[in-house]
Amino acid sequence: MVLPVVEKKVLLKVNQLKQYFPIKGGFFGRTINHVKAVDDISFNIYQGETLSIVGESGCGKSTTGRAILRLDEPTSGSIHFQDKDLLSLGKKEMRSTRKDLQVIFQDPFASLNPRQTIGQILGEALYIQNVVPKENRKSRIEELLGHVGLRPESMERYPHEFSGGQRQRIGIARALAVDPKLIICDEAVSALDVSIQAQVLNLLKSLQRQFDLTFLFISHDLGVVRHISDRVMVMYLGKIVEIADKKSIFEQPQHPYTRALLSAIPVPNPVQERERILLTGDVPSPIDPPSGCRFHTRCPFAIDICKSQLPELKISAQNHQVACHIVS
Amino acid sequence: MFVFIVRRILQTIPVLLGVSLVVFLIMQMVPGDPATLLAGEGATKETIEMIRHQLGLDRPILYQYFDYVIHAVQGDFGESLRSSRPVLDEILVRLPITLELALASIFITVVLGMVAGIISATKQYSAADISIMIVALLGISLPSFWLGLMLIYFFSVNLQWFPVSGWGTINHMILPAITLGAGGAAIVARMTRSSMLEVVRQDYIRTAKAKGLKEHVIIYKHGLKNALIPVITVVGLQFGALLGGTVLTESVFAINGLGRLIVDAIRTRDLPMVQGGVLIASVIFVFMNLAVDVLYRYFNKRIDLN
Amino acid sequence: MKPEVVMNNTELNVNKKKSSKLQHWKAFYKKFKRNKLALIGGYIVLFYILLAIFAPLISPQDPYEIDLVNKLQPPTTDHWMGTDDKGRDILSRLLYGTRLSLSVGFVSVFFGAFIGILLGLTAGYYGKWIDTVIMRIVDVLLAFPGILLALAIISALGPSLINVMVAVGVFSIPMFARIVRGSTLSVRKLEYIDAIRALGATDFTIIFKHIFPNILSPVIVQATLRLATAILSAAGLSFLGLGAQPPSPEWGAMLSSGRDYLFSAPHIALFPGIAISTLVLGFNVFGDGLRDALDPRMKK
Amino acid sequence: MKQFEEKILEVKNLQTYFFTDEGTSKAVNGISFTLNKGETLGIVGESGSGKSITSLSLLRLIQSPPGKITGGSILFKGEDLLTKTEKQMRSIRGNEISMIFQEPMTSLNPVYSAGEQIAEAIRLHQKLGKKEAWNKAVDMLRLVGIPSPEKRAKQEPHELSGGMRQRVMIAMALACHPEVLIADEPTTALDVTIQAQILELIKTLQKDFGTAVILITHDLGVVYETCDRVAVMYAGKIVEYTLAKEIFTNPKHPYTIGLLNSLPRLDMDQEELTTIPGTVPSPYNMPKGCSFAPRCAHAKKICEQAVPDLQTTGPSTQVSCWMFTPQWEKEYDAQEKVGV
Amino acid sequence: GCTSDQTSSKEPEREAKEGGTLVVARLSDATTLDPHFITDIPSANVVYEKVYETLVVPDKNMEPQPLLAKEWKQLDGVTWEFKLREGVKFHDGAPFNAEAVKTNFDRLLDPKTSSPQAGKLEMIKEIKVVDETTVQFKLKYPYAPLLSILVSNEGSILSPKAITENSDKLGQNPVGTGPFVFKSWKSGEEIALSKNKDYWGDKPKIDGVVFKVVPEDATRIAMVETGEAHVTDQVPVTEIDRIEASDTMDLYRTDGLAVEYLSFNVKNKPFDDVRVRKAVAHAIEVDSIIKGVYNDVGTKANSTMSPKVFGYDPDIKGYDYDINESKKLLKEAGIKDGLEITLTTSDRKERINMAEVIQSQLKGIGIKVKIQVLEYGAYIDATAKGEHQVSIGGWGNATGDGDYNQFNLFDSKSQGAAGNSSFYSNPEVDKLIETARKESDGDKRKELYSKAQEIEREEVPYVPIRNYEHLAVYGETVKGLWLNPANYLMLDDITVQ
Ligand SMILES: Nc1ncnc2c1ncn2[C@@H]1O[C@H](COP(=O)(O)OP(=O)(O)OP(=O)(O)O)[C@@H](O)[C@H]1O
Ligand SMILES: Nc1ncnc2c1ncn2[C@@H]1O[C@H](COP(=O)(O)OP(=O)(O)OP(=O)(O)O)[C@@H](O)[C@H]1O
Ligand SMILES: [Mg+2]
Ligand SMILES: [Mg+2]
Repeated sequence: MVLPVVEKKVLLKVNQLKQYFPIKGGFFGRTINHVKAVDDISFNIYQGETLSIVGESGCGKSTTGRAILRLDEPTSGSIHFQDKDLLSLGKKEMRSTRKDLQVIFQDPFASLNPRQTIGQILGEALYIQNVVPKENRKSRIEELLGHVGLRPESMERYPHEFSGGQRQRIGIARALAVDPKLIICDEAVSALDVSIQAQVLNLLKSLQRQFDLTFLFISHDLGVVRHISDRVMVMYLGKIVEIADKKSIFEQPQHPYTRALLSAIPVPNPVQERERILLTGDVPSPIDPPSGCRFHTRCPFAIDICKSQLPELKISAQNHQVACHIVS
Repeated sequence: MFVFIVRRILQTIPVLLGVSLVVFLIMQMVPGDPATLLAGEGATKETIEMIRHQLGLDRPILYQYFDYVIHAVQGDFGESLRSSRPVLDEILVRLPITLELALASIFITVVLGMVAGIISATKQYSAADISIMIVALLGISLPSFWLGLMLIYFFSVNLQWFPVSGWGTINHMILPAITLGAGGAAIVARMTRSSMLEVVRQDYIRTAKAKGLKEHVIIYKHGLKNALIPVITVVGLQFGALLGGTVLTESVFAINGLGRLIVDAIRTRDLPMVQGGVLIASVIFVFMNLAVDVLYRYFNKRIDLN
Repeated sequence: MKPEVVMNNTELNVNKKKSSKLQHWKAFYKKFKRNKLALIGGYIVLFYILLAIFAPLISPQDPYEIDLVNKLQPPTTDHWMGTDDKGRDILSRLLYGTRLSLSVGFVSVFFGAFIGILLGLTAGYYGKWIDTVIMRIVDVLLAFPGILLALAIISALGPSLINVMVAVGVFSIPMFARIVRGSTLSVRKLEYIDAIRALGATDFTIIFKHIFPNILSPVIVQATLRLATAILSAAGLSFLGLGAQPPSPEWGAMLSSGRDYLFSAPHIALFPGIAISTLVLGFNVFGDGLRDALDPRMKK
Repeated sequence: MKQFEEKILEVKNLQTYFFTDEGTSKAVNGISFTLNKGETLGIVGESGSGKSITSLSLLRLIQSPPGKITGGSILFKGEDLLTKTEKQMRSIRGNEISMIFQEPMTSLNPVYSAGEQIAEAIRLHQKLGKKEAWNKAVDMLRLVGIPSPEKRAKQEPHELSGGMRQRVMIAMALACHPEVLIADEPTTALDVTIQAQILELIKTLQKDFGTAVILITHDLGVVYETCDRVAVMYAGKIVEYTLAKEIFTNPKHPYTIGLLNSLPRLDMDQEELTTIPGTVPSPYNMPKGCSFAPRCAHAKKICEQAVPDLQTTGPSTQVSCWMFTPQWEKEYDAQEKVGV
Repeated sequence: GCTSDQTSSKEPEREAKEGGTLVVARLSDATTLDPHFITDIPSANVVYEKVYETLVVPDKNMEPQPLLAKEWKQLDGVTWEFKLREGVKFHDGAPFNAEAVKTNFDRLLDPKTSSPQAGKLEMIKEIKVVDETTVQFKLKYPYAPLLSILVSNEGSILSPKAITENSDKLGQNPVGTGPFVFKSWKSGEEIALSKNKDYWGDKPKIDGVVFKVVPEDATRIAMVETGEAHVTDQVPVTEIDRIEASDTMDLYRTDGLAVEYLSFNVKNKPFDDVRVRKAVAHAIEVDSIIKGVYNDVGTKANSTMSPKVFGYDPDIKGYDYDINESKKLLKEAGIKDGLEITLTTSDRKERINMAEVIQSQLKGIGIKVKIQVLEYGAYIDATAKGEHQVSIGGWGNATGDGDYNQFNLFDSKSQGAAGNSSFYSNPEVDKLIETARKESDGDKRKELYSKAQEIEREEVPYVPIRNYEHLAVYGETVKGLWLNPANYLMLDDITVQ
C-alpha cells in the first residue's frame, strides 16, 4: 500500500501558509489583535492519496482548507496546485481551476442556499463546470443522490426539509458532481450514522481508486481517519506537529499531543479498555499562542527548551515527520 | 473603521465637484433665464442684458463654473442672484429648522413604523396585521398635503390644540412631524414586517425559544437586530430626504426649510442658490449614508465595508 | 446497491424530464393560491388591468366633457363619484386614467428597480472601489432635487410620456440601489455563497441566482410601495410640463386638483385617493404572497 | 449498574408529521420511551430517522406549519407538555429542559457575541445581573474547553471554529443546570480530547444535579462510554430499546446489527467497510409493514405486511422485529415466496 | 363683489382701538427691499407706502394725490416741478429735501447701479434742485404718464444718507420716511415693521406689522380663521364660499389693474392669419370661464386694458361668443379639416383650468387644442422666444397708466420678454403709442389710446379674457383694511383689536 517515494506526484504544495484574522475592538473597530489561525505551515499532498488532518478543535483545520480554496485570501504563503500558483491565478483561471478543487463544508446547512431545491443545487454544480451535457444532467443528479443514499424524490425538496445527515450528504453529492481531482472533506461524514458513513466512505474510496482522486480529509473521528487515510497530519494551534504515514502514526505516535489524542478515542468495544493520557493545563489560544513549542503548556514531558524554542518539523522515521524537541 | 470614516469623508470632495458640475450643466440646459425672471414684467432687452452683465452671466460658461468652484473651495458659495444675500447665510438659517423637523419626524417614523411592522410580522395575517397594512398603504398613497391640511383643520382650526404654522416650540413641531413621519412610518412598517417574517423562520430564533426567552425578547432582541439591515436603509434614505427638505410639508405648515429654499431657487433659476442647496443636500446624504453604513457594521459585524 | 439505484433513476428520469419546469410553476402557483390574501391582491391587480383595457367600453360618460354648470357635484345617480371642478364625471375619468397611471406606475418602478437593483447588487457584491463609485453616484442622485432632474429631462429629451416614466424611474433608482446593496452586503458573506464560489460559479451566477433571490423580499416591498409614489410624482411632473398634460385623467393629477376642494368637495380628492390606495394595496398584498410563495420555508 | 428510580420524562406514542405539498412526512411515527432522573439515554439510528425531530418535539419547537405533533403525550414530571400553554413552556425551556442543537452555525444568532448568547439564558433563569451573568458565561466557556474564554466570549459565531460553535451551544444548554438535557449530536465537531472533556462535564452535571440526558449521536463509542440505555431509531420508529452495554454485546434487531458491522475498526485495516444494502424508505411513503424489511436479509412475508410491535425480549430490552415474536417460526421466507 | 363696508352688518360699529401688531400672511417672501431693485409685488408690498413713501400717491381710483410732494406742475413739455413737504425726516434722521430726491433718482438712473427699473424712467434727463423744497424733473422728451411712474414703487424716496453710506445694505435694511420703520427680516420666514413714532403725518394706529411667509393657500386662510394671522392677500378663488360662510373672517374684494388674455403668436402659422385669430376669439365663451374657473372673481375684459387704467375706453367691444361666426371665419381662412394647435400656459392652477375650458370650447369649432403646461421660468422663456402658438398670459400694469399697458403689449419694440408676447407689430399702433406718451392733454391721450385699442381689437393679437379682482381675507378683529388697485395692502387706517 505504501508507495515508493519516487513515484509520488505532488498534487498540492502548501508552502509557509499563514492565515491571520484580525480581531476588531472599540467603537471604531480598530484591529486590536490577531487570531493566528494558521501559522506558517507547509505540506504536500500527493496525487491519489488521502491526507487527513486531525487536531484539536480550532487549531486551524478548516481555515487551511478554506485558504487552499481561496475562500479567504491567506495572509501569506503559497499554494501550488498542479504547478499552478493558486494565489496568483486570475479570476477566470481560478474559476476553471475550481472544478478540480472541491470542498465538503463542515456546516452543511449553512452551505446550502435555502431557496434552491436539491435538484437545483446539484444541477447548478453540473451546469457551472459543464461536466455533463444538459440532457444527462438529471440522470447524473439522480445517480449522485443514489451514491450518497438519498432518494431521487429529494430533488424537489429544499434543504430545511432534510435532517442534518441528509444535508451533509447533499454537500458530498455536490462536491462529487464536478469530478474534481482534489476534495477537501471538512468533517464530511461526522453527521452521518455509521451505516451511511460506511457507505459514503466506501464510495469515496472506490472513486479514489477509479479516478485517482485525492482527498484532504479533516475529521475528528480517528476510526474514520484510520480507515481512509494514507497519511495523517496532526495540527496543534495553527501548526503542524506531526505528519506521517497512517500506520506509522497510529502505531508509533511520536508527538505527545498525538499520543494523547489517540488515547482518548472512545471505543465501543468492551474488551479493549485502554489507558488514557489526560491532558492537563489550560488550552492556549491562537490569539496569543505560547512561546516556543505551542504544546509545552500542556505537555507532560516539557523541558526548558520547549518554552523558548519552536521545534521544527523533522524527519524522525521513514515517512514520518514530527515537531518536538524531545523526540529528536 | 476610523480609516473608513475618514476615507468616506474625503470622498465627499469628488462627489461635491461632480454634483456642482452636473447642477451647473443642467441649469445651463434648462430653459428659463434668471435675468429675465429677475427683471420682471415689462423689462426691456437692454435691462435684461444689463442685469445679466451685472450678475456675471454673460461670461463664458466654463469660466463661470471654474470661478464658482474656486470661490466655493474657499468657502464662498456666492450670493443669491435674487436676493443678493450670501447663499451660505440663507442655508444656515434653514438648516437648523430642517434638522429639527427631520429629527422629530424620523422619530415618529422609526417608532411608529417599527412597532407597527413588528406587530404585523408577529401576528401575520391577523386583524391587527391587516389593519396596519391598510393604514400604512393609505399613508403612502395619500399625498402629504392632504394629511397636512387635514391635521391643520382638525387639530388647529377645530380643536385649536396646535398652531397652524410657524416654528419654534414643540407644539409647532407636532403636526408637521406627523405629516412627514407618517409616510416614512408606512414604508418602515412594511419593510420591518417583511424583514422580520424572513428572520423569524431562522434556526437561531428556535434556539432563542429553546432558552425559554419571552416572546418579546425573541422578537426585539434576536429577531429585530437581524432584520434591521433593510430597515436601516430605508430609515437612512428617509432621514436623508427629510434633511434635504420636503417642499410640500414645509409649504403646508409654512416652515422655513431647505426644501422650499431649493425649489424656489430652481424656479427662479437662482444658480448659486441651487448649487448651494444641492451641495448641502449632497453632503447630508453622504453623511447619512455613511451613518447607515456604520450602523450596518454595528448591527452585523460580518458586513465588511473596507 | 449502486447499480440498482441508478437503474431506477434513469427510468424515472424519462417520464419526468419534460414536465419538471412546468411542475415547478405549478407548485409555485399552488403555494401562491393557498395564500388567500395574495390571491385577493392578484385579483385586485387583474381587475385594474381589465379596467385599463376596457375603460372606453365601460365608462358611463365622456371623461373630457366639461360641464361648468354641474361642477363639484357630490356623488349622484348620474355621476356615481360626482363631478370634478370642471363638471367632468370623476368615475369616467378614473376609468380612463387607469391605463395611464398604471403604465406610468409600472414602467417607472420597473425601470427604477431594474437599474437600482443592478447597481445595488454590483456595489454590494464587489465592494471596494466599485461600491464607492456606485454609491457615491447614488448619493448624488439622491441629493438631486426631483424638479431639477425633471426639468433637465424635459430639456434634454422633451416632454413625453415615456420621459415621465424615465424621470420617475430615475428618482427610484437610488432607493432600490441602497436597499439592495445593504442586503447584498449581509448575504454575500454567508457560507452558501462561499459554497457556490468554490464550485467556480461566475460572479454573474452568484449575484443573480444566489444573492438576488435571497434579498428579494425588501425589493418587493419597496417596489410595491414605490408604485404609489410613482403615480403621485408623475402627476407633479405633469405640472412641470413633463408627461401627460391636462386634461389627461391621470390619477395623481386628479388627486392634486382636489387640493383646493379638500373641504368644500372632498370627493374630488377622495376617489382618486381610493383608487390609488386600492391599487397599491392590491400590489402589496400580491407582493407579500409572491414573497411567501418564493420562500421555501413557507411551504406547507 | 446504577439504579434510576424517579421517572422524569415519559414519552408515549409521540407522532410528529410534516404536511407538505408532496404529502405527509411521518418523521416521528409513534415513539415511546422513558427517562429517569440522572440517567443518560442514547438515541442512535439512521440519519433522517427522526432523532432531531423527536428532540424538537419534546420542547415543542417544531416549526408549524408544516410540522405538527399529531399524537401522543410527553409527560414531564407527570404533566403533559403538549397541553401546556406557551407561557408555561417558556419557563420549562432552557431552565428545566434544555437543548443542544445539531447545527451550531445556523442555530447561533449571527449578530450577538457568543458570551451574550450564553449570558442571556443565565440572566433569565438564574436572575443574575448583567456582569455576573457574563462572568458565568465566560466560566461556562472555559468549562467546555475553549481557550481564552474572555476573548472568545466577545466574538461572534462566524469568528469561531466549528467545534467552538458547538461548544458555545453546549455551554448555553448547560448553563442553567437543567433537569433534562437534550443533546443532538453535541460532539460531532469536536476532537476526541475535547469530546472526552465535554462528556466528562456532562457526567459531573448529572452527578451534581441529577440531570437526565438524551444524547443523540452517531458515535457508538460515545454511546458505549456514556449512556445507560439506548434507543435505536429507524424511519421514525424505535426499533430497539435496551441497555447501552447490551447493544454491543447482544444486538437484536437486524438494523442494529448492521449498524455495528458498519463501524470502521481501529484494530485492523479494511479495504471496504460493511454497509447495510438499500436505502431508507421515503418518509412520505412508508412501507405497510416493517420499514426495515426492504433492506433486511431475514425479511419474511409478514415483515412486509404488518408493523411489528415492540417486543420485550429481556429484563430491559425491547425490540420491534417479527423475529422475536411467536409468529416468526410459522412464517416462511418472503424471498422464498417470491421465488415460487 | 363685496367690499369691507358691505360685510360689516353683523359687527358692532367699528371702535378703532389703537395698538397691536398686524400679522399678514403672504404667499412668498420678498427678494429685496430696495425699491430700485424690486421687480415683484410681494417685495414691494412690504415697503410701499409703509417704510417708503413716494412723492405722489394713488388713491382708490389710481388718481395721483400729494404725499411727499405737496403740489406739482408741468412747466413745459419736458419740465415738471414738485414742491416738497417740509419737516419730514428719514428714519435714520436724515432730512427729506430736494437734494434727497435728486440723490434717489440719480442713483436709480446711474448705469453703475444697474437698476432693473432704470428703463422705466429713462425719459428723465436730469433732476434739478431748485431750492431746499423745490425740485425739477427734466425729461428727454415729453412724457405724459410721468406721475404714474412716480406713484409706483420705484418712485419711492430712500434715505440719501443710507444711499451714500451703504448703498448695498438697502436691500436688507430699508430706510425711508414712511409710517413704519423696518425692524427685522428673517429670510424665508417673516419681515417685521414697527410704527414710526416720529412720523410726519397721521401716525398708524397699530404698533407694527409682521409679514409672514405661508406658501400654502389653505394654510393662510386657516391662520386667519384661527387668528394666527389677521390678513392674507392672495386668496384662491375656490375658497370664497368658505370664507363668506365663516363668522371669523371676511373677504375684501377690489378691482385690479391687471388683465388676463390669450396671446397669439402672430408670426407663425396659423395665427398669422387674422381670421383664424378672430375665429378663436369668437369661440371663447368668456363668461363661463369667469364663472366656472374664477368663481366670479373679476369681470369679463373687453380690452387688454383694465377699466381702472388711464386710457381705458369703455366703448370698445369685446368679442361676442358666436360659433357660427367662428366657423365662417375659419372657412374663409381656408381651414376645412379642423386645426391642431398647442396652447401654452404656466403652471398656475387657474391658468391650467382656463386652458382646459378653452380647449373644450374650441373643440366646438373643430380646433383641437393640445395643452402644454410649462414651469414658470420655462414658460417665460418660451413665450419670450416666440416658441409658442397660443399662450395664456396676463399683464399686471403696476402704474395704472395706459402707456405701460399699450407700449409693453403692443409696441414692436416690446416684442418678446418685454411683454409683447404675440410679436405683434403695426406701425400705426406704434405711432399712436408714441404720440400718446408725449401728449400732455389727458383727453387727447385717451382718444389716442381709444384709437389704438380699436385697431388692436380688429387685429386680435390678444383675446382679452378677464379683468383682475384682488381679494384679501381678514379676521373679524381687523378694521380699515384696503387694497389699492395695484394690489398693495394699505395700512393707513387699519386697526386690530
Ligand atoms: N420541514 C420539514 N419538512 C419536511 N420533512 C422534514 C422537515 N424537517 C425534517 N423532515 C424530515 O423528517 C425526517 C427526520 O428528520 P430528523 O432531522 O429528525 O432526522 P435525524 O434523525 O435527526 O437525522 P440526522 O442524524 O441526519 O440528523 C427526515 O426524513 C426529514 O426529511
Ligand atoms: N472569520 C474569522 N474571523 C476571525 N477568526 C476566525 C475566523 N475564522 C476562523 N477563525 C479562527 O481561526 C481559528 C481556526 O479556526 P478553524 O475553523 O480553522 O478551526 P478548525 O480547526 O476547523 O476547528 P473545528 O474542528 O472546531 O472546526 C479559530 O480560533 C477561529 O476562531
Ligand atoms: Mg473546522
Ligand atoms: Mg438530526
